[in-house]
Amino acid sequence: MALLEIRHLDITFLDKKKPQKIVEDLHLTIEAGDMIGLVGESGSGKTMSALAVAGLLRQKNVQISGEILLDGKNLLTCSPQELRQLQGSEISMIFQEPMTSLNPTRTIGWQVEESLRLHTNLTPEERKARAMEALHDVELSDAERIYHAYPHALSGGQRQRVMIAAAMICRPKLLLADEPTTALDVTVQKQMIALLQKMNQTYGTAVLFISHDLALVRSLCSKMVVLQQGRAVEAGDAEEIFTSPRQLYTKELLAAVPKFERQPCQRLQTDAPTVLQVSDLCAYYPKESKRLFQKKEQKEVLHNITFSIKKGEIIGLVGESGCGKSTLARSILGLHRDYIGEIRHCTEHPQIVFQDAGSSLNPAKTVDWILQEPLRNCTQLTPGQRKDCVTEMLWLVKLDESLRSRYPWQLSGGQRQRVCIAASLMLHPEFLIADEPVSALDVTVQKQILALMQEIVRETGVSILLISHDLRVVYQMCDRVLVMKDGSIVEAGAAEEIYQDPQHDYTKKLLESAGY
Amino acid sequence: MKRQSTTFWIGAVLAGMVLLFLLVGCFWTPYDPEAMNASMKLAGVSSAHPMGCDAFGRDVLSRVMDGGRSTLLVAGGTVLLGAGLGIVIGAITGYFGGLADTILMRIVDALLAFPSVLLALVVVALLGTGEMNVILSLGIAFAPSFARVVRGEFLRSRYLGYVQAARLAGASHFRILFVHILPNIRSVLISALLIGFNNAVLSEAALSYLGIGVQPPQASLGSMLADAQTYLFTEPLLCIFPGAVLILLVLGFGLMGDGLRTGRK
Amino acid sequence: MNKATRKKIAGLLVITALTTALSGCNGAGDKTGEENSSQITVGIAQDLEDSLDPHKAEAAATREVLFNVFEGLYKPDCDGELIPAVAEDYSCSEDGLTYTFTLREDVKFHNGNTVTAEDVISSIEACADTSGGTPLIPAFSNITGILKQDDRTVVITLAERDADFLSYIASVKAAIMPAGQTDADTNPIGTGPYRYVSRSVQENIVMEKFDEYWGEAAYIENVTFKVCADPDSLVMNLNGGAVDMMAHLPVSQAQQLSTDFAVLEGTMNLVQGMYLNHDFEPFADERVRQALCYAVNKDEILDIVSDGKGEQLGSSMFPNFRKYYLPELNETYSYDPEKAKELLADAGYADGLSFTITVPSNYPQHVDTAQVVAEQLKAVGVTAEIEQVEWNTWLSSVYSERQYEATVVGVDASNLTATAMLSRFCSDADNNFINYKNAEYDAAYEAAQLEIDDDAQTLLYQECEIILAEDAANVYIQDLAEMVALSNEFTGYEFYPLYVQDISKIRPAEQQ
Amino acid sequence: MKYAGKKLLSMLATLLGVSFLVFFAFDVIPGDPALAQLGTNATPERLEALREEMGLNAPFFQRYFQWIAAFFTGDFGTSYSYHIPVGDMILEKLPISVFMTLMAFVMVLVISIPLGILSAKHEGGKLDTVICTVNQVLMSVPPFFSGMLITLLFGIVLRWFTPGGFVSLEQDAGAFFGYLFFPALAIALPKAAMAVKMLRSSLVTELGKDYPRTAYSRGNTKNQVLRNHVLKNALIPVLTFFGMALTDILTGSIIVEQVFGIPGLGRILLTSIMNRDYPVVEAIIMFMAIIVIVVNFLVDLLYRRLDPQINME
Repeated sequence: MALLEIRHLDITFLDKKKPQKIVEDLHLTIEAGDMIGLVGESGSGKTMSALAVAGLLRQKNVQISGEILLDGKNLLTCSPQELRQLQGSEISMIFQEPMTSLNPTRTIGWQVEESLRLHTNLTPEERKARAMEALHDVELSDAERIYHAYPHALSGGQRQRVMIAAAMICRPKLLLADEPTTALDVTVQKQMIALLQKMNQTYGTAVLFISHDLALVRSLCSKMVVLQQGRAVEAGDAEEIFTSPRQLYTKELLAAVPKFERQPCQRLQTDAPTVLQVSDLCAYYPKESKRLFQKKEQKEVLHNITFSIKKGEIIGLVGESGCGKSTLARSILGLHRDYIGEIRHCTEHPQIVFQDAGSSLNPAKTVDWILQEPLRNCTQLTPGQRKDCVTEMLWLVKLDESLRSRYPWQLSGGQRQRVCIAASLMLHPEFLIADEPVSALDVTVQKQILALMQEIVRETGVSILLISHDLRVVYQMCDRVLVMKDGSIVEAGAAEEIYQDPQHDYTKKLLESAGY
Repeated sequence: MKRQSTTFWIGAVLAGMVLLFLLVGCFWTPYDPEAMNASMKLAGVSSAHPMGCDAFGRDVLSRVMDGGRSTLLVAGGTVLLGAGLGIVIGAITGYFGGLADTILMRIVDALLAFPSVLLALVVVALLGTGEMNVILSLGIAFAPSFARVVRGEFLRSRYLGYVQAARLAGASHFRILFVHILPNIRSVLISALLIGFNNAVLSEAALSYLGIGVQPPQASLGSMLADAQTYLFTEPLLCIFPGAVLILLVLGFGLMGDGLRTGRK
Repeated sequence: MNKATRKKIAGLLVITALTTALSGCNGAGDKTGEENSSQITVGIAQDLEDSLDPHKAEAAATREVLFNVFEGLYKPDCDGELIPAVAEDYSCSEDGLTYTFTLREDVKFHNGNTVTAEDVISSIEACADTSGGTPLIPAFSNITGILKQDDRTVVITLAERDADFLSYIASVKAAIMPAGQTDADTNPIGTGPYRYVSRSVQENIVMEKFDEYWGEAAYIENVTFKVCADPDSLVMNLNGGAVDMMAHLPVSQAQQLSTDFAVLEGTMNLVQGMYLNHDFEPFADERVRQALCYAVNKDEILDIVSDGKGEQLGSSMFPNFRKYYLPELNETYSYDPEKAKELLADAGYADGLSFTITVPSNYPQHVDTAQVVAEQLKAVGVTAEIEQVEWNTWLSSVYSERQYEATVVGVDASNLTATAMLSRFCSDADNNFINYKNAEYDAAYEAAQLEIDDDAQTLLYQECEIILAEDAANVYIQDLAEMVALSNEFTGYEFYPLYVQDISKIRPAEQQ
Repeated sequence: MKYAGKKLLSMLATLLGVSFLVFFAFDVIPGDPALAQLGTNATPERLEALREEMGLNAPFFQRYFQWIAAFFTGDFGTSYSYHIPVGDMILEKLPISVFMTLMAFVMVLVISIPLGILSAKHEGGKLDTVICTVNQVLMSVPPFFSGMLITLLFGIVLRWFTPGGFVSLEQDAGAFFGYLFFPALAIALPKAAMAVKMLRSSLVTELGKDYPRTAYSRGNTKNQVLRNHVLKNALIPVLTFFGMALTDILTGSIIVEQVFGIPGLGRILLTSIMNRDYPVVEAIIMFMAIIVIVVNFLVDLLYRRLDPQINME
């Protein structure tokens, strides 16, 4: 008998007027010890399916039909008590965002032990021993400190390890992993995959691995299921699907995955004017001083950064979280003023496109208002002229005219990022910074946005400093690349050269983790 | 934004009805609200006087209509002034932080401990009595609590993406504070305004006790309630009518605020 | 309370139900039932925010309470007659300049000491001390010598004859206190029927019966004067049983009392009126003042403010001053709005007149009266705006600085002399807060002061009253009705023509 | 510790500021303690003599600095009207205000936390609707109105307590607390209603986050999630409100003291303002300012305790 068998699973959201079918007729079988990938874009129903299996969708407004059998027991019809006995002990789940998925006000130890507290009769001492063991298991050094720490004190990778330790502490038969690596740096991603494999092999835990990243699934899972709008469109051997997809959608999906490919390099005229020159930039953050009248100490977070951008150029800035990418961007934008060195550019209002388009748009204002705002502040245009400018810009970023009266929360993620790009271009800056502009987006949308950016560079001659952790995106887009580590640029040069022949160890490690 | 919850509409209907009632009172009341009639002293409810008469034989309906208007003016003015000051202080302290924050918040602390009665006496001593001066003194007294609420919201907002985006769009700090952030904290503000409104009605009545509120014979809901307290046993209706108008008004606004908040998740 | 009642309450108020469980700790219960009647709680509207030293205490409310603790050589009785107290007798010389007091034998202070001539002398001297300008009792500036003749005899000599001298001696202010006492502010020691026990600010003042009192002993052992500051919750306090007796109740509140209380009626012994500042230009004109008098309908005021209770007045004297009171003056200006309009037109105010009535907000009766007056004046084209001020502002801007146009207050007498009511209207009097200047009046008043013969003096004082009435010095309204609520468990309350509460006469009802 | 030092300094500054404002206020408003004492018996000479005796004729700043110097050496002066040392006077009334405030505050907590949780647990359900509606109504009823109703119901109709029958702590502790229960309730109701509303919305927000889902996935019941996971997080934003409620109750209890005839600090403050008895007013206000500051400080500390992220910054 299979460990988990999903038959005819239908999930319907009974929202307001129209019921919305999220998952339709899903079949899935997981044998003990299997690793299975569930692939699809956002809204494809992959997370919902996992939540249904974990028993987390028992809500009034959700209707679930079909069968989910764990060891022959139907999880959809069993009593809440029975279900709770399985949760955490037989089925565990880890989530995409390790930060928000951990309780910020409880210690790590408390959270790791929770399943033991709920499902076993161990004494506190025994629980702690088990928790320490679990923390060691997920290769966390300094487990004692982490045991007593709070989530915010840990890095993203550490948090996800903690999540895995907590999920595995009762040795469940099935682990549901919902995009566990998406929010992490590439090097950490790789470690996490290895860790899941280890868990699978050591404890025989079956893993249902949910991801939008086909390459990742391929490297981890033996089998995979591709979901499109709630329906399984293709299922079978992972390698086989990856190499010879049968369905059109799978093909599209595969095509959209950024690869280490690029158009033949459009050679820039070397005499193009420089639009941004950063020389010997050192930036500081204040350190909390201990005593009352003590002078504030400072911590140097950027060390002697020097680079320049020429007109019409896209430069990639690569580095892991915490390396100082954002501080660099903020210094250039004038949002962080505590620096020495020189930043020279002739743009009056340097602009940025943020990663999180949702929060960078004022929720209380319409698209039209948001786009007009820079013009209102920095130009003398009449309202009529401003409207025209907005119309023009909407056309440029390929947004429908009808969206201008919408509020940000009424837009999709891709549309929001287009609005952000439009807003940053309203004043026709000579360069703009794009801080992880596509990492929160689905691959197909990602592809569209990247294409749009390239088109905009061609049409307007704007220069872009593209900050990304995704080396493939940078490779596709950029003429030159800067590699940053711990506040310093460790390597800089033309994209081709760096990718073909990395000099610095760190660059090599990055490329290796990214599977180049 | 387009569709509000039913709570909002129930509130809107309630508040609207009371407001309409008070609006009519601005132009027409069944009797002169100050006209006394010894023979009608404490007269009960009748068709001629739907809400009866008070201890001076004055028509309560007319006084509720007239007093509701002055209460609305004073309490409304108080919360607007208090909220206005509070928003400015809270916005500056929350958004800029640093020394301005430290100094202004200490002043707010000081004002919180400073009795509003003394403040009102000072205002009256300097400027004399009258509705405007009641608004002024209560407005100042109410500012600190608004400032605290608003400060927290601005503190939270100052690191949000859209605020940074606004700065890069060339918006001045002033514009960021009041055009970009302010509309986003309205739900918090609305409930603070409502609570403030109710407190203002009370404080006005309390000041009337001391002779520094709305001056008689001008009615206000608060002073009518206070006067009616004497007759609680024999003429309970005297406090029911002004009380009901007050409660309905605040309840109406309260439901509207609630509906606004839940109408959009 | 049984379960059924609890359920009912829950139905009444949802939130109440949530708290019933918590209220189990409540043990206050019904207090009055178990108490013995040898204890009485007397409500006072205002705490004695004052020194408890009777010489220094200025507020009428303080003297009202201290009356039970202190006595002078003489003291007033409920008819306004002066009766011997610490002194058992006195004699006055022919020329009226030498008073010889014979002290009562064995009068004890509350601290157990016997009153000596030295105590009497130091007390009178303290009141007559001129080192701070005016003496504590201004009339005592007249004293030229206080001598101890023997252990039981004290002789006081005056510079000028003063027919009212004994009245001053009999006031609480001239109380006899132990010589050399330094803590009189907080530890009053007197000779009265009650002994001071303790006080708690804004809460109460406790007294107990003084067993060694020289005179008729009080009936009730323990007296608590309890501060009931909020006039609007007074009725609840009375009906709820926290207070057994309360004086100075407004009529409206007295009517709300349950049958557990007897409501005794009297008058407050003050002259309520709309006092006019004669320096305010329109009021310098006699016609304007008369017009105001004609325009005010006292019947209606009494009807509205106090259900017709109280005594209408026409001059600065109230009925309990039987000797001086002239009831006919009340008719000087009967309600006549037409005449008022005519007079106003004559005076040049045909198009109307407007002024502000400043009222102390802590006196609801005056505020109410002001409201009715303002409404009545509308009918004759006079616009009177009301401005309430708190008491100290009134004292400062109206009474001391005389910065006002009109004010509605009650003026009372600090002792049983005509002077107390009439001296303030002399042109140069310190307390002439209405800026009244009338040579005719000054002459009449001075003549009265100099007159030796009692009957002739009374006539002259009455002359003063007539001048005030006819000149329409102020718009005289009424002597307010005084309501005293007394629990049915007690009896024996007596009204005084002065502002005092004599608790020693009150006794439990069953001892009748 | 730097934090404490900073707090102490700003506290001193606040106290100086408040005391100066109060002094200044008394300089502006009409009347003075001498006139207040003499009343209608005041004559210019006597007034002058008394002013001299009270030291009121000294220049403003001299008086202020004398007072402040005395205050910080522990000498609060003597009440102008009562002739009692101010320290004794306040000390005697302190238990009343403190206990009433604490009782009201405890009631706010005891009522609001369970109801807030209950309401959030059944969000959108019938119980939630009932609680929210009652809440909205309670928030709309002015506190002195509810005070009147409570007096009427419990005092006159049910006779559970004697209106105006306040008993001091020394006399009878049981009766003292029994009496204070009702005014405390009148103060607590609207505040508790507000707290329920805030706590509910905070809980609902927290429930919508990711970590409760993690907790469910480990087999927690809804109650366990609410109690062990969400409550602590949801209390953090409500903490400021609780702190403000505490200081509000203390500084704003005058009206309820009036309705229930309680001789607390609020009433003394009011009458002392009316009597221009500024040593008393100053001392009470300084005391309240200290309480406000200390409560804010405690809220801050609690904040740091509850929210481990703050300690990092």
